[in-house]
Formats: sequence, C-alpha cells, structure tokens
Amino acid sequence: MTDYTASEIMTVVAARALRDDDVCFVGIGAPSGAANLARLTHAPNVTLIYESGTIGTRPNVLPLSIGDGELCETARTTVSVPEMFRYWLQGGRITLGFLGGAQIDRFGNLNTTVIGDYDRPKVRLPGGGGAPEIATHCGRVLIIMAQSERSFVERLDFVTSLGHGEGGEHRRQMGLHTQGPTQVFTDLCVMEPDPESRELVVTALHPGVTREAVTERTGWPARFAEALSETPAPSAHELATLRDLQERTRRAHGEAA
Amino acid sequence: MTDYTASEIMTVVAARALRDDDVCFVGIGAPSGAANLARLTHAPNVTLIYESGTIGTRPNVLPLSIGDGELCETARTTVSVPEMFRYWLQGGRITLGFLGGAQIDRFGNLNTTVIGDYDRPKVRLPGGGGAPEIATHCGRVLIIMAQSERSFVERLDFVTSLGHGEGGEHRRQMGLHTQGPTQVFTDLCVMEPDPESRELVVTALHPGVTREAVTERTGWPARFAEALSETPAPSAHELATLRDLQERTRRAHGEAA
Amino acid sequence: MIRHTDLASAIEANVADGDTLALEGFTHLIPFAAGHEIIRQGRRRLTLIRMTPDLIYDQMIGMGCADKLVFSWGGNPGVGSLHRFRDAVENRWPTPLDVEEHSHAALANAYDAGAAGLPCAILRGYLGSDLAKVNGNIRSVTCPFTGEVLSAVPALRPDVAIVHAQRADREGNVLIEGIVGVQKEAVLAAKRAIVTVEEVVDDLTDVHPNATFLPFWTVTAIALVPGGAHPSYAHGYYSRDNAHYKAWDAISRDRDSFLAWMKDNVLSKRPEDFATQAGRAA
Amino acid sequence: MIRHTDLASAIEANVADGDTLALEGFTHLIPFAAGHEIIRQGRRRLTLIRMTPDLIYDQMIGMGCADKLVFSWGGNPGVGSLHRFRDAVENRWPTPLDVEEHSHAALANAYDAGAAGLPCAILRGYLGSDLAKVNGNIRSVTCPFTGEVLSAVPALRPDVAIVHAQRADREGNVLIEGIVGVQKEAVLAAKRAIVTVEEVVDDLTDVHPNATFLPFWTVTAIALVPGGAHPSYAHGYYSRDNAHYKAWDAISRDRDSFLAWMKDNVLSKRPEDFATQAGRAA
Repeated sequence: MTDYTASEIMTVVAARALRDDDVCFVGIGAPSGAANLARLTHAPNVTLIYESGTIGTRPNVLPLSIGDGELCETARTTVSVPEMFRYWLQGGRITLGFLGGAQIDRFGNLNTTVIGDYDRPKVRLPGGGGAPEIATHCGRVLIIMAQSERSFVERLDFVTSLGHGEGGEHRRQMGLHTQGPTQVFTDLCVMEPDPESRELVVTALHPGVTREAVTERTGWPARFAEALSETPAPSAHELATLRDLQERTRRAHGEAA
Repeated sequence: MTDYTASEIMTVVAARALRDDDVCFVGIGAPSGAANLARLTHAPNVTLIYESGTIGTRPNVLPLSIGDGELCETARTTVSVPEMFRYWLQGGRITLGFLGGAQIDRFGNLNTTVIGDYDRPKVRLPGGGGAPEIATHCGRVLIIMAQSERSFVERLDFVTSLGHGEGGEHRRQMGLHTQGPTQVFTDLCVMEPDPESRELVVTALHPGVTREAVTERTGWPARFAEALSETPAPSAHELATLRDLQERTRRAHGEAA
Repeated sequence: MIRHTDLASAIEANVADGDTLALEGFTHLIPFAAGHEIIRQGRRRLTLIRMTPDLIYDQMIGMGCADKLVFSWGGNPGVGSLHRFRDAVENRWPTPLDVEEHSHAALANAYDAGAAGLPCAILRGYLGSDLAKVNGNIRSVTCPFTGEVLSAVPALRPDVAIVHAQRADREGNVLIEGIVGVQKEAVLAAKRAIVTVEEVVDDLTDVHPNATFLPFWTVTAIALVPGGAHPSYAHGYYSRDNAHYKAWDAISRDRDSFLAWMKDNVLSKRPEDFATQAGRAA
Repeated sequence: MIRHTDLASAIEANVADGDTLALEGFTHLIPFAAGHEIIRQGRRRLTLIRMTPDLIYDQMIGMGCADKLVFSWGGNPGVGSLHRFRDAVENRWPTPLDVEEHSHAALANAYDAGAAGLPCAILRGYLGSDLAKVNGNIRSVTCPFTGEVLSAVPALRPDVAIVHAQRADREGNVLIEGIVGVQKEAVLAAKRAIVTVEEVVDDLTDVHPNATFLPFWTVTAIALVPGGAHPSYAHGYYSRDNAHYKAWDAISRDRDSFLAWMKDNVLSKRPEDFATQAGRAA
C-alpha cells in the first residue's frame, strides 16, 4: 500500500508526532486531521482541545469549523472562550499546539495576516485568530504546511505568530519558557530547528522526494541534516484510518446541505 | 400590634428601603433578614444575590452562612466566586448593597477589621470580605447596625470600607459614580447623609425613641434633620412575616445538629 | 419596558446608525436573523465587533452597513476567505472599512474586561507579533510585582450586544448551553442587549445550577426567532449547515452573485423564514 | 503516577512542611477531611490561603500548622469570631501568625490570575480602604488607555490546592456542582492538586456540557472520602451542619476545650469517620 497523496503523507507524519499524554490545541484543516488520526491510531488517550472551548473532544467526523456541534457533543467539557484562552492556553495547560500559515520563514515565524502592505494589502488573509498566543504558550508547536517557494519565504510580509524569532536564544531572551516550533511537516519533508541557530533544517525526506525538489520549493537556501533520513511511508492502517475519517467527514458535511 | 423588639424594627425599616426592581447584594445576619423580609412582603420580584455566587435566590429559611445549600437550590443560577466579584459586582450590575460593621463614623465609613492597632490589635475582627468593593460598586448602600457609643465613633480605628470618605464630593473626586451609603438603619433611628456635607443626619426616630437617647449612643455630636419624622411602626403583616421566617430558620438550623 | 418583542421592533428600538455592535456566538448560535434584520433596516456606519466575522459580517460589510471592523480571525472556517470582507479591505467596496485587528486571546480578554467593568485587559499576548505595530490599541503595562511587561487592550463596551440563545422564559431570563463562546461577556459588557431565541418557555427552573444564564435584568429585548442562527446552529435544535458555509464561497466571490443572493435570501425575507431555512417546521 | 489513592498517602506525598496551601470551597465543599489529615500528619510552617478561613483553618492554626495566613474574611459565618485565629493574632498562641489580608474581590481575582498564568491581577478595588496601607501586596497599575489607577495584587500560585468535590471517575476527571466558589481557579493556579470526593463513578459522560469539570491531567491525587466536607456540605449529598458551626463557638473559645475536642475528634479519628459524621452510612 504505497499509493498515497502528498497531503496524506503530510498528515500521517504529523499525526505520529502526537503523544498519548499530550494536551493538544487543534486548529482546523490539516492539524485537525492529523490530531484525530493520532487519536484513532497510536494515541487513544490524547486530549484534543479546540479554541471554541471544547476539551477532550472525540469527534466521529472532522469538524468543518472550530466549533461544530460534534465537538461539544463528544467533549468531556466545554468552557467559555475567555476561559479557554485565559485558564487553559495562557495558564500553560496545553502541551502541544498545531499551526499553519500562508508564509513561514527559516525560523518558523508565521504570517496569516496579509500578503503585501498591511494598510493596502495585495491579499487580506484571515488573520491571527488564536495563533499568536498558541505560538508562545503551548509547550511545543508543530507546523503543517504544503511547501512552495511562495509560502516558504526569505522574509515574511508580516509576522503574525512567533516561531524562533531571529533565531538562537531569541525566545528565551523574550522571557518565554516554551519550546516553540519543534517540527515542520510539509508534503515533501520534515524540518526541525537546529539546536543552536534554530534555523529550520530538513531532517527527513518523504519517500521518493529529492533534495533538489525541496530546495526548489524553499524560498531560502535549504539546509539538510547530515543524518538525513527517509520518512517511513504511511502504513496501511494509518492510511485506511485517515481515509475512513475523511470519507465519514465528506458524507456528514454533504448531507447537511 | 405594637409589641416588637428594637432589632425587629431595625430589620423591618431596612426592608422597606428595598425596591421591587432592585438587584441586591445581601450580607449575612440583619441584611439577609431585611432583604428576605422585603421579598416576602412588598418586593416579591427583588433579585437577591449572595457573594457565594447565587443569583436570584429565594430561600425559605435564612441561611446561616453566605453559602448554605438553600441559597443555591432556590437560585435562578449560581456562578463562580471570581465571576461574581468581576462581572456582577465590579461590572456594575448590582443596584443595592447592604453593609454593617463594628464601627461606623459620621460619613458612613466602616470598620470590620480591627479594634486597636492593626499589627497588635485589641480585637481582631473578621475583616473586609466583600465589603470594600460592595461599598464602592453597588449603586447605593444601606447600612444596618445596632447603635452604641462604642460603634458609632468619632474616629474609626481602621477604614475597611469607604462611605462618604471625608464627606462632601470626596467619592466623586475619587472617580466613583455610585451613591455610597444612602441610609443607615439602627435600632433607634434612621440616618441619611446631608446632601452637601454627606455627614449622617438623623431623619427619623423609631416610635418612643428620644433625641437624647440617640445623642447618648452616638460617638460624635449627633445632628437631627429639621423635618425629623417618626418611623412608622412595623405593621402586623411585617412582624408576622419576619417572625415566621425567623422561626422557620431556627427550626432548620437546630435540626441540622 | 417590553422585554419580549418581535425582531424588527427590537432592532429598530435599539440599533442606530453609527452604533458599535457586537453580534457574538463562537461558530455556535451566531445571530444571523438579527444581522439580516439590521441589513433590511439599512443601518449604516456601524462599528462591528466579532472575534470571527464569519458569514454574518461578510454579509453586513458587503451590504455597506459598517465602516469599521474589530476582529481577530476573518475567514470562512474550514473553507477559505470571506470575500466581501476582503473586497472591502483590498478594494474599498462597497465602502472603505477600517480594521482594528487583535488576536482571539486579546479580544476574549477585552470582552471579559468589559463585562468586569474594567477599562482594560492585561494578557501575556502578542509576543513577537507585528500586530502590536499596526494596532495602536495594543499597549502594555508593567507588573508592579515582577516587572514583567504585559500586553494591554481596551475593554470592549459595545452599544449593543446581540446573541442567539436556546431558550428564554416569560420573565425574560435566557439560557445558553453547549459552546457558550463569549456571549455572556458580550451581553454584560454592552449598554443594551438583544437576544433572539429558539423557544420561549414558561420557566427555566429545571436547568443545571451552573448553566450559562442571563437574568432578565441584563437583557433589553428578546425576540422569538426559531432557526435564527442558521446556517450556524443551535445545540439541541439543529446542526450547522456546513454545506451552506461551503456554498458561500462561490456566492460571495463575485459582487453581482452576492447582491443577487442577498436580494433573494435577505432583503425579500422575514425573520419567520429562518425556521424553514434551519430545516425546522415553522 | 497513581492518581487514585487514600487520603493519608495523598497528603504525605504532596504536602511538605513550609508549603503554601490553598484549601478552598466557598462555604460549600470545604475539604475538612484533608485538613484534619494534615493536622494528624503534623505539618508545620505552612502558609495557608483561603478567602474565608472558616473552621478548618481555625483548627489548623490552633494546632500550630501555620505561620502565615492569606485571607479576606476570617469569621465563623453567621456566628461570630474564629477564636483560634484571633488567639493567634492577638496573643501569638500557639505560635505567631503573619497575616496578609485582602478583600474577597482581590483574592478571587488573584486566584483567577494564578489560573490564567498572569503574574498579577488588576481590579477596581480597595478604593478608600486602609487595607492598602497595611498590605504591601496591594499596589497599583495605570490603565494605558484611560489613565485610571487600578489596584493590583500578585497572582496566587500555591504549591498545593486541596478541594472536595462530588464525584470523580476512574480516569481521574472531577465534577463540581452547585456553589462552585474558587475551586477551579485554585486547582489550576496550583503546582499540585489533591481532590477528595464523595463518590467515584465509572464515568462522567452524563453531565451538563458546561458543568465545572477538572480533566484528569489537572489533578495530582484523588482520595475517596465520603462525608469529607462535614460540617460544610456537599450539594446533592448532605447539608451544612449549621448546629456544629454554632457549637464551634463555645468549643473553640477556650484553649483547653479546643485541644480536648481536637484530640477526640481529629487526632484519634480517620478519614473514614467522616461518612458517619456527615450523617451518611459509612
């Protein structure tokens, strides 16, 4: 069973990074798919939290929004949105955050605000939402983004959410004790920050992906780890679980028309 | 039916000051008796709030504590204590507060902290509790206190809760837009702040009470209003309702032994 | 004051041109019927506050109701852009739109501070983010105990908060269950509050003691509008119409198709039509 | 970590001499059994935090467990003084007691700030009160938008929070209903949390979606102690023993009668005795 899409391997590999004892703040889209795949495979006890206030949710289908009814109905409890951001996120109770964006730079800083100038933007993106504080308050952050030269850029048009800032000890110097981005999962590879400079380094290539392909789709001079490995391909069980979940989701969202 | 105690007339007269549309923050003891008497007589729709978080409570017996089960069971809703003090009291949602104390001065400032020096007190009193912010955030404040020269004093040992401060426009100058104490109910009389100086002035004497009796039991030179009236005596209905409530309460608290 | 009224009267009596409005509901219980009524009544120059503008503000912005938006995430959840919002920001159509942009954490704290009667909220927020550079309402205070510099944002104090809830009783008490969002805070922060509800019941005595409950004296007007949250949803009544959220992407992408849709589905409709739209019997 | 344990083990593993403790429960659900176990284990030099010290801290102070008290109202509710607290402050018996005194509003905000990960809380508080003159932990910050001077107090961050709750499930999730006080805030503000419960059930899936709920990963240890809040109470289980609160006045007024009562009712008892005391079958 080696027949999978680039999006599927990105989701599967991200899912593997969740631990059974994680308390994970889940974003909509790829993060939600990855987090629930983890829950349905190797991490059955993982606690999933959505910013709508739902804690310990176990949705049978993926939500389209951050606050579908499914999330509340299958949650252990649901708190107000101020409580979610104050007691749970800022209170340091979340071990793992998931982020994505329109642009990322070599230090894992993210832009979800504008392309172009802020006051007269070429593209007005949705904005930060929960991301600026997810980026600083979660124990560690995973980033999922399909890779292209347009999105993996030399310089962000706008810093919405902090990654490793200007690199090195920048986060620590700002008074942060959380780890920031520990892994970036793309459709081509896995990147991790260098322990010293915090610059993102490619540590694993997905099966069949070349260094050249990654370099071509990275807007800065891509660096590769000495011990560059190959991502283990999605297992039959991982793929089947993901596809079942997505198929249930498609049926559920279509039926609501 | 003119046979009533000094404590009863104090409670009955205080009860009359509640309005049917008041949202009242109730303290334990005399305030709780007065507030519930109002609810059981002329103000059936008054909203009673206890600092334990119970909103719109209709206890059948008077609670001994601020948080007896009776209060929650008969409340419309119960919120957390931080929410009570933040959204409801500080949020300006309470029209009426009820306070008492060990000492009061001529401007309605109250001491419930210590008699004597703070660091080596002669008597360590319970302290402020909710009072410091009830005094400043409720639309208006009613004070109930049995009167004696020891408690109605020239100078407080400690200001726990603000009344009219040093008098005049003092509250306004501090940025407060609430009225502060509008009436003081004692076992002898009713006092109200002078509209200009805010010094407490005796505006009504309870039946049979002389000016001399009030002067004797006031630690500052008592002032009397020109139009000094006599408090209407408790009606048969008021007294019967109060006594029934207190009898039910006695039975309930005794039985719990 | 007449607390129970019809939606048109509630909006007419409480929402004026130039007002600052917060229509809240975090994905759940979004007050679409009230937003549509505001559009029909042609309100103008509104300042609109919402953490997630969602389709409801996309529609109000596209119809020219607003000249300012205070928000923290302006997308169509799980679908993509809010095209009318983008068109207003990128091309000033149909009218220029000022934006005051925050993070969710900051706006949630700002509602909380408004409800709590504070002038501002403090948070550990915006660290390393450029948002503070483009929003003059993101400032700082220093903790007098630790010296830590914290972000500060002004409390939100809308003229009117509008929310949709499951139930009200005859007296005007309101119950909200499920994903409760920032509705309680929005109502308590506002000068006036309008609530649309799925149902009016005789009394609400049988609810959980700690349920989210708005006493009658916190609510200015209540209007019964079954289905009034569609295409958002009401926990216990009907589900989110995810297909409609997806369809909105195509409807709203183009100005003409947007205007045509608004004419057919908003301008020529009434609050009573929501019951059918939400898939419930009228 | 073993989450479900017995009370003696939970206290032994989590409460050390010199720790800062918050035993919370606002009149309702006061963790008396846990307090008695701390007394039996002879803990010393504790800093005790509670909005209302109540009988439980009167007992712990009288038995010499504490050298500091952080509080906002130190009386026997509806009865009068806490005589052991007074004896410690007025006469330094059995040992001197430092006090850090606040208002309810400030302590509630300080717990809230602790749970919210902030270094301090801001409030409109203490206006015109002398408390700020005698408590160096009441300071101020200036609102950067309005210039208003607000009170600030440090966030509470106890080493251990101890609360009593109605129910826990096997996994260690905890449910609190009725007067919920500041228990959630105390638990989330603390480094470690011990919960005593009336009942352990298979699961807590049937509760109201917005009930006060502590997920298992916020709790360090859970001990089943039926009646463990007596003479306080547990909504749905047993009532407040108001007669005992009244009787405490005479018991505690005199040092010898206090010590005799503690010997008979605490030192020679076990957590299991609470079930009988609360009037429930063991």
